[in-house]
Amino acid sequence: MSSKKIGDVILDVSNISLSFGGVKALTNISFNVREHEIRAIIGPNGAGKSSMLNCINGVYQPQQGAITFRGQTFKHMNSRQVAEMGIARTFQNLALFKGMSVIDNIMTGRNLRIKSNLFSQAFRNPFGIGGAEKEEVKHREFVEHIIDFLEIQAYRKTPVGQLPYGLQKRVDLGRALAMEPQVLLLDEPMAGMNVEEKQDMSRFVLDVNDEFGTTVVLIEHDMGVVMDISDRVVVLDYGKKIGDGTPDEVRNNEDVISAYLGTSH
Amino acid sequence: MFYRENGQFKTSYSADQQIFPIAQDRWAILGLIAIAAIGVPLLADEYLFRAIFIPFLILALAAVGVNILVGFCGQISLGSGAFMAVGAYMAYNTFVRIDGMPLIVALLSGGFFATLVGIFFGIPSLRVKGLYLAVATLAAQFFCDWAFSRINWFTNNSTSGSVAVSGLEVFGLPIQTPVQKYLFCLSFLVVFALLAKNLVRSAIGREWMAIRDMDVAASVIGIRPMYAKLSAFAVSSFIVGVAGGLWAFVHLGSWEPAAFSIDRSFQLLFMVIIGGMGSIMGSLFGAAFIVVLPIFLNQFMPWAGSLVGLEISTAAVSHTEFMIFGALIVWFLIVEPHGLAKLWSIGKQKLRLWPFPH
Amino acid sequence: MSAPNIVLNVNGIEVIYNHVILVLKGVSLNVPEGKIAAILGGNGAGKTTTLRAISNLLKGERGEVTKGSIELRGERIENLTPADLVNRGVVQVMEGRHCFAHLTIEENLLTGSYTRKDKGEIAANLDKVYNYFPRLKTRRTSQAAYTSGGEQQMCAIGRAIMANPSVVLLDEPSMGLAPQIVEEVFEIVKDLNQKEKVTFLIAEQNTNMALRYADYGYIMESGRIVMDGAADDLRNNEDVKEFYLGMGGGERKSFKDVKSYKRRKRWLA
Amino acid sequence: QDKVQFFPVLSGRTGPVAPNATPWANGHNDYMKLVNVRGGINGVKTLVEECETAYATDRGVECYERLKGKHGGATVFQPLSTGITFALTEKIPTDKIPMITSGYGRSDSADGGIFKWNFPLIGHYWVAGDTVLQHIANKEGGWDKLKGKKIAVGYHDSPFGKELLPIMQERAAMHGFSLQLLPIPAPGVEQKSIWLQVRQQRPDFVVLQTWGVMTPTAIKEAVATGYPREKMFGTWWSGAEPDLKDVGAGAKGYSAVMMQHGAEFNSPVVKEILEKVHAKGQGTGPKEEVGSVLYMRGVVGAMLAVEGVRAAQERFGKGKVITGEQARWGYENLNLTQAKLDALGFKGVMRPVSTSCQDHMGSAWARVHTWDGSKFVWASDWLQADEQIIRPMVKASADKYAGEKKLARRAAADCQS
Amino acid sequence: MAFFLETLFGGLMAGMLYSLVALGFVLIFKASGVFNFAQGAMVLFAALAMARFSEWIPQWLGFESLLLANVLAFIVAAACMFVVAWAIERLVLRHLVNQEGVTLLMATLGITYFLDGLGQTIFGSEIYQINVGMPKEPVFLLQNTFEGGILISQEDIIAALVAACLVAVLALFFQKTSTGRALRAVADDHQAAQSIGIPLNRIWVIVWCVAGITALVAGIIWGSKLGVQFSLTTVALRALPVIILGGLTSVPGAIIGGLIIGVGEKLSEVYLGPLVGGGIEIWFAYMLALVFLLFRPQGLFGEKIIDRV
Ligand SMILES: Nc1ncnc2c1ncn2[C@@H]1O[C@H](COP(=O)(O)OP(=O)(O)OP(=O)(O)O)[C@@H](O)[C@H]1O
Ligand SMILES: Nc1ncnc2c1ncn2[C@@H]1O[C@H](COP(=O)(O)OP(=O)(O)OP(=O)(O)O)[C@@H](O)[C@H]1O
Ligand SMILES: [Mg+2]
Ligand SMILES: [Mg+2]
Repeated sequence: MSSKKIGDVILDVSNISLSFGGVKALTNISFNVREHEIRAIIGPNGAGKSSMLNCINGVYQPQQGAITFRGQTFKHMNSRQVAEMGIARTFQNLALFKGMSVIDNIMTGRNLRIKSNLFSQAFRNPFGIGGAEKEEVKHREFVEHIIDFLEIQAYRKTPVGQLPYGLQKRVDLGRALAMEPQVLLLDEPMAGMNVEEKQDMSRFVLDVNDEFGTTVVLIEHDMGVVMDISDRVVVLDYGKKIGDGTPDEVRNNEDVISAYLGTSH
Repeated sequence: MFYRENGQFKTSYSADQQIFPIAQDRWAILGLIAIAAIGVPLLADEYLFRAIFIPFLILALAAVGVNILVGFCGQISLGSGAFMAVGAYMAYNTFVRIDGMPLIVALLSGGFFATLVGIFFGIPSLRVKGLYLAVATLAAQFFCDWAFSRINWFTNNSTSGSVAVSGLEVFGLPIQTPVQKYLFCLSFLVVFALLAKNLVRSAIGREWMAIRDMDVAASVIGIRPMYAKLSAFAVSSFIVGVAGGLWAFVHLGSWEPAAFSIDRSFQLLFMVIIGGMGSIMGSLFGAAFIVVLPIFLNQFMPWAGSLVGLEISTAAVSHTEFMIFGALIVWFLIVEPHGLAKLWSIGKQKLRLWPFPH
Repeated sequence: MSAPNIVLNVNGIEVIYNHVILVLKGVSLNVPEGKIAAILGGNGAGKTTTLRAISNLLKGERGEVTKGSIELRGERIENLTPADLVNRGVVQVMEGRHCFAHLTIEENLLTGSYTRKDKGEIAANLDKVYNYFPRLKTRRTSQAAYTSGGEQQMCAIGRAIMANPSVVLLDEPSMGLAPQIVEEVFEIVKDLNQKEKVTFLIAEQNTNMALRYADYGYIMESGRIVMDGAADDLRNNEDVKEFYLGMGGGERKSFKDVKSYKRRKRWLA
Repeated sequence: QDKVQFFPVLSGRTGPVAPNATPWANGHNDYMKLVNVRGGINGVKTLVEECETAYATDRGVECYERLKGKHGGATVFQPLSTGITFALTEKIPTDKIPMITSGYGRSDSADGGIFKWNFPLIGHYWVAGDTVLQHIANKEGGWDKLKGKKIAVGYHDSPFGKELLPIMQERAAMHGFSLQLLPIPAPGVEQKSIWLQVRQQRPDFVVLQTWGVMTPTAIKEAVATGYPREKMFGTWWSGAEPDLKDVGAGAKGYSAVMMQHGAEFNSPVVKEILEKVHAKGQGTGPKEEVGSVLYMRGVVGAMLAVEGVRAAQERFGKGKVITGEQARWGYENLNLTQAKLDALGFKGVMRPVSTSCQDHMGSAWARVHTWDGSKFVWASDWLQADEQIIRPMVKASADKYAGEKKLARRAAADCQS
Repeated sequence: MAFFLETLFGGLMAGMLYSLVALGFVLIFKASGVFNFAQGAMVLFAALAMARFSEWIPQWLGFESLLLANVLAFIVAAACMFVVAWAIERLVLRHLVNQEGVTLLMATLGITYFLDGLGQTIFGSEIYQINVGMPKEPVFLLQNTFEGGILISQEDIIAALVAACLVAVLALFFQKTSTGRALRAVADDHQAAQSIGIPLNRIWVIVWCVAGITALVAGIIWGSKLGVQFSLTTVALRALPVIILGGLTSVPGAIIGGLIIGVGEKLSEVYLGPLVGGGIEIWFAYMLALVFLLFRPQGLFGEKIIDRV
């Protein structure tokens, strides 16, 4: 274990503030993420965790602050740029493409890498003229690896809307993985799962992190999971950062205990 | 018992990605095309061709186009009639203004101009969504209605505003008789349906569906809403425009803007919804339903009436036709809100389970 | 111990979605008056479907009960509308929150009391909910769609309480809630159960919590009940421990160390 | 088995023009019944079958296809819609079925040299336009009095409406009055801005070429904006009872030019229909409608259709069922003298009609009637459209059409066939 | 200047009439999330019922009084609209709980066909008259200021007043009652509303009824202006830009939207129309609405369209 090398800072968030009308979702938040680590964000409901991911992702534009990714600093980015740079994410409230099958959902994650244009796609054919078919097969192979990895082979062609919640979460993860991201943002990937499934999911996250060296930012409410698998933890409360450090440090932080963990942990 | 994919193993992804992965389906569809291309011309009479088959083929083509926009990309449009009109009038202008213009090129150029107009009227979709967009697309409808009846250039300065074409031919073959027209339209439909199917099962199709299902998530994985929406408008209005050209050139021969009125837009939307949003096959089902049903009712009722010794007046037939048509639409929606295509696939699924359900 | 009255009696129901997808394959369970029963089980086991079948919300999902019967205090309820059920005191908190996006939190809560008339009681009830969930009070004027996931979950539960129910069907109440809130929610459940004699049927993934608070548990897998028993018994069952509590061999395993292989579940043999 | 001659009817009993198109179909069918009571066309019974178009072109085309081959083949089509006429004009030459468009359709189709199968018998829009202007000029005391005047034309924004414009423009150029063109989008239930413009520009006269609900709405808006009804003139599609009944006294003074006949409650043919058809319980519509303006137009349409067949029988065999192609010859060689018309019961209703290979109209007479608050009264003598003006216009337009379609003028020999 | 005022006024009045139709759309959308394309058909149906019953009832009962005839006809027509609402709930909506917006929209199109057919079958398809004693002749204002004065149609003024009253009542209903709140809840989420005991069935009958009455009022006013005939359904198309401009969910929006559209289209037709050949008002209204939408995609007063991840 623990043989993995944590690298330099890959993502640096500095002094981010975000508010909606009167609601201050984030005030002056700074933290960083190092290459290859699993970074957890925890905090009570409404603390601003999801909003934080949305800022990194370009879904929300923070009023203040900057985000540095691999040395490039952005005031705010648009989602497309973020995706192109290699940041992928999953969503807290499932945001799958409900009408599409599992394969298609995951294939959308490959879209950025597909080069053939509209015409060659229209004229795609089994005879290999134009190259669209070949490209499609190439990406399909990649996606099949993900499907194998996530153990959802049996549901390949099921419309995702019909899958039970837990499997949908996996597909969501699969879609993000299909982007071959450098940084993976996970928003409560294990909500609504039982222990067994959480174990599976943890394993996926760890494997991704180990095998592909993907940096993971994870929001999760299950302290067991967070404490077990993350390397460092940021704690937010009412939009403010109240703790940052290794799981052990955080666990013993007075502020964190009173605001979030409660005495039972 | 016989309708199974059992024993059909796919050895490559390419095989798995075929349009019809099940062998029985492939044969069925080939058989269907063969019947359509060879059998029907031998059997059907002129009335069937002119009043049913040709309109069906053309409107099915248009419905395929509308389905790309509405069904696949989720942008409800009530402007399809307008794009048909653009296709028709621009094909007409290309055809009559340039000497020796081949018919197919004229039709495609109609499609091209429809694409431009489609993209233009698609721009609001970047801001406006859902029903607001639907109503906003009516702007295209009314604007085009107006432009083609007010601006004389489009009608080659015809005093009445009605235009006509004649002497259609392709590669030296005349498109005159019903059978010729039918085959001409059939080939358009087959080719375009295939191209459309290819698009929707490729990357661009996934982009459209992603935008339809969850646009924020789509943009997070790097899909540009602008490109996806406008390309859907472009492809859709191209196909719709070509269908408009066919409708005008092949079916009507002479037309005025009213041929592409708002009713046409609604009709196309009906086809897509009844047929099944997000299904190319569904567009054909929908078109068949909407084209054939009223005509059937219209002829069936007097006949049924005469069986029981009732003479039903034309007006009563017509009103009853409205009522039954409306009731059937509602009934189908209740039975299967996702359209005939879904009903079809459930049927197939049941067949696959048959005779041992569950 | 005298046998308590059975409020809910589900008897061998089968549910089919979309005419073809058979999801529940003969599920029977019953919930005694004034108790807390839990349905446990993995993803897709059919917990939500069971609850929907009871509260008659299947229709909107194009599902239907094709076999079996459901009784509320001896009365067959398959053909009642959800509104009738609410009038009889049965309220469901749906999975995935389902707050009214355009209404404010307070309006959301107030719609919960639609079936009630007395203004004073409603106001008192509202206070009670705000007491349970102080966080909601601070967000009372924001539109539900703009609140965080956890806040929405609280809102959904609070909304159900506003109907002053006698039976509550809770679908995954702990999902997305911070640990101490989860605890609070279950405390609220216990509180309502003990003080106001509200009966609960809870579908939960958080087995640990559920078995701690429930009196009785049903374990579901692939549309069938595979095991049931008093909560304490279940908690000590080896399989339950391993698969649902994550405590193979008595020790809680670290999520980091889970093996990639899995033991077959005994009841699937 | 009786011998039957099949007359298809494209009716418009539903939709936006139902109030106006229904009496037409009723009149047409009643007259056909009367012909049968009278013993048919030299013994050949007439048969009608309706198909509902709701005034929509595509449905019209479908109906045409449906009916053209039925009952031994259609004799002649009368689509009662300019849109459908345009569409069918492209189809009838191949199918060899003639089409009568009395008072509507393509004005240039009066030129039989190009339009072999079209018959705008007894009038088209240019005749209507010309006669209505004549009437205005007469009232003012001569064409020279129109100089400098302004005439607004409110027209149905479709080929139907626009077909009127060439004659108006021609006359405007000749006599130095100006035109204010006011297109009204169908169906025309909202016309406020049109009438605001009328009020602003204060034209001396308003001419309406409207159809269906558009007409009563126009008159009501005129009432609401205070435009004098005495200065409003309709063409023959814009001046029948359904248009004015609902406005009642408000429309008093409104006039419309009539294609020969108007409301003819006292004409012999109407009495005969009432007696031989309606009294037997065979009437198609309500009794009160028999003799009203649009009903009469249906009667006249049916009469022309039948008389063409009779003429064709003279050549191809008396008492025989005539094909469409043969009927065409009949319509091209109609010679309905006053005596013949009177004998058919059209005394005082119509003037003689005589067609030829070149002239597919055969008669260009019109009269003007005025609404007195509850019914129409004649307000002018017989007017005849000025052939000097119209004929060249027809020819020029027909030639343009022929040019576009690469058609040749019919040879003299073709006229004999 | 006088003419400008006249046009402006004409536009305001026309706009008010559009609002009346738009109101029906808004009600149903606000309360059930259904975009009710059948509103136009309902206007026609209601107007036909009103026109025919006011003619038939005196015949059946043998009296002359116009007032009494109108009152009775109004009651009977309102009852008809209630039956229609009830039937729509029973036969259509009840079976489409929790379906997507497009499906419901399509269903209302089906209803449109049905009502059009039914109305004409029962009541006939000629032009019928509604005579509720609306004054037809215009009045002239400010005759001393402007030559010829400013022409105003009395009929329009009365119509505008009626519309304004109706809106005020409905706005109060939505904002102040708990039923109003329940209606909005249903629009957001059918299933959730059901789960907390809001009886969808009753709610739907209520809104469709109210929309039916609104249609009846609109039908009477339009009908007495234009006569009652099939084409009345097309006034619905004139009202569509009004609702998207005002916002699909806003009762006051229907009014403001109506006024803007009314004025916009009349001014454009009168001042711009002649330059380009006329007949531009319909598309101009739509374009106007579209331009507004580009700045506020939810319409002027509509609820913000929420999408969050
Ligand atoms: N509307 C639907 N249409 C078709 N299939 C459905 C539908 N809803 C649920 N299912 C299927 O029914 C099965 C049971 O689903 P259900 O939601 O009841 O499971 P669950 O136990 O609640 O799971 P979870 O813990 O993930 O919520 C699943 O396999 C799911 O795919
Ligand atoms: N688009 C928005 N408009 C208005 N308020 C918002 C918006 N997005 C988030 N908020 C508010 O910002 C605060 C933080 O929300 P966020 O979703 O980030 O919380 P969270 O930490 O993810 O909570 P949870 O664990 O419950 O998911 C909440 O109070 C929420 O109501
Ligand atoms: Mg969150
Ligand atoms: Mg569930």
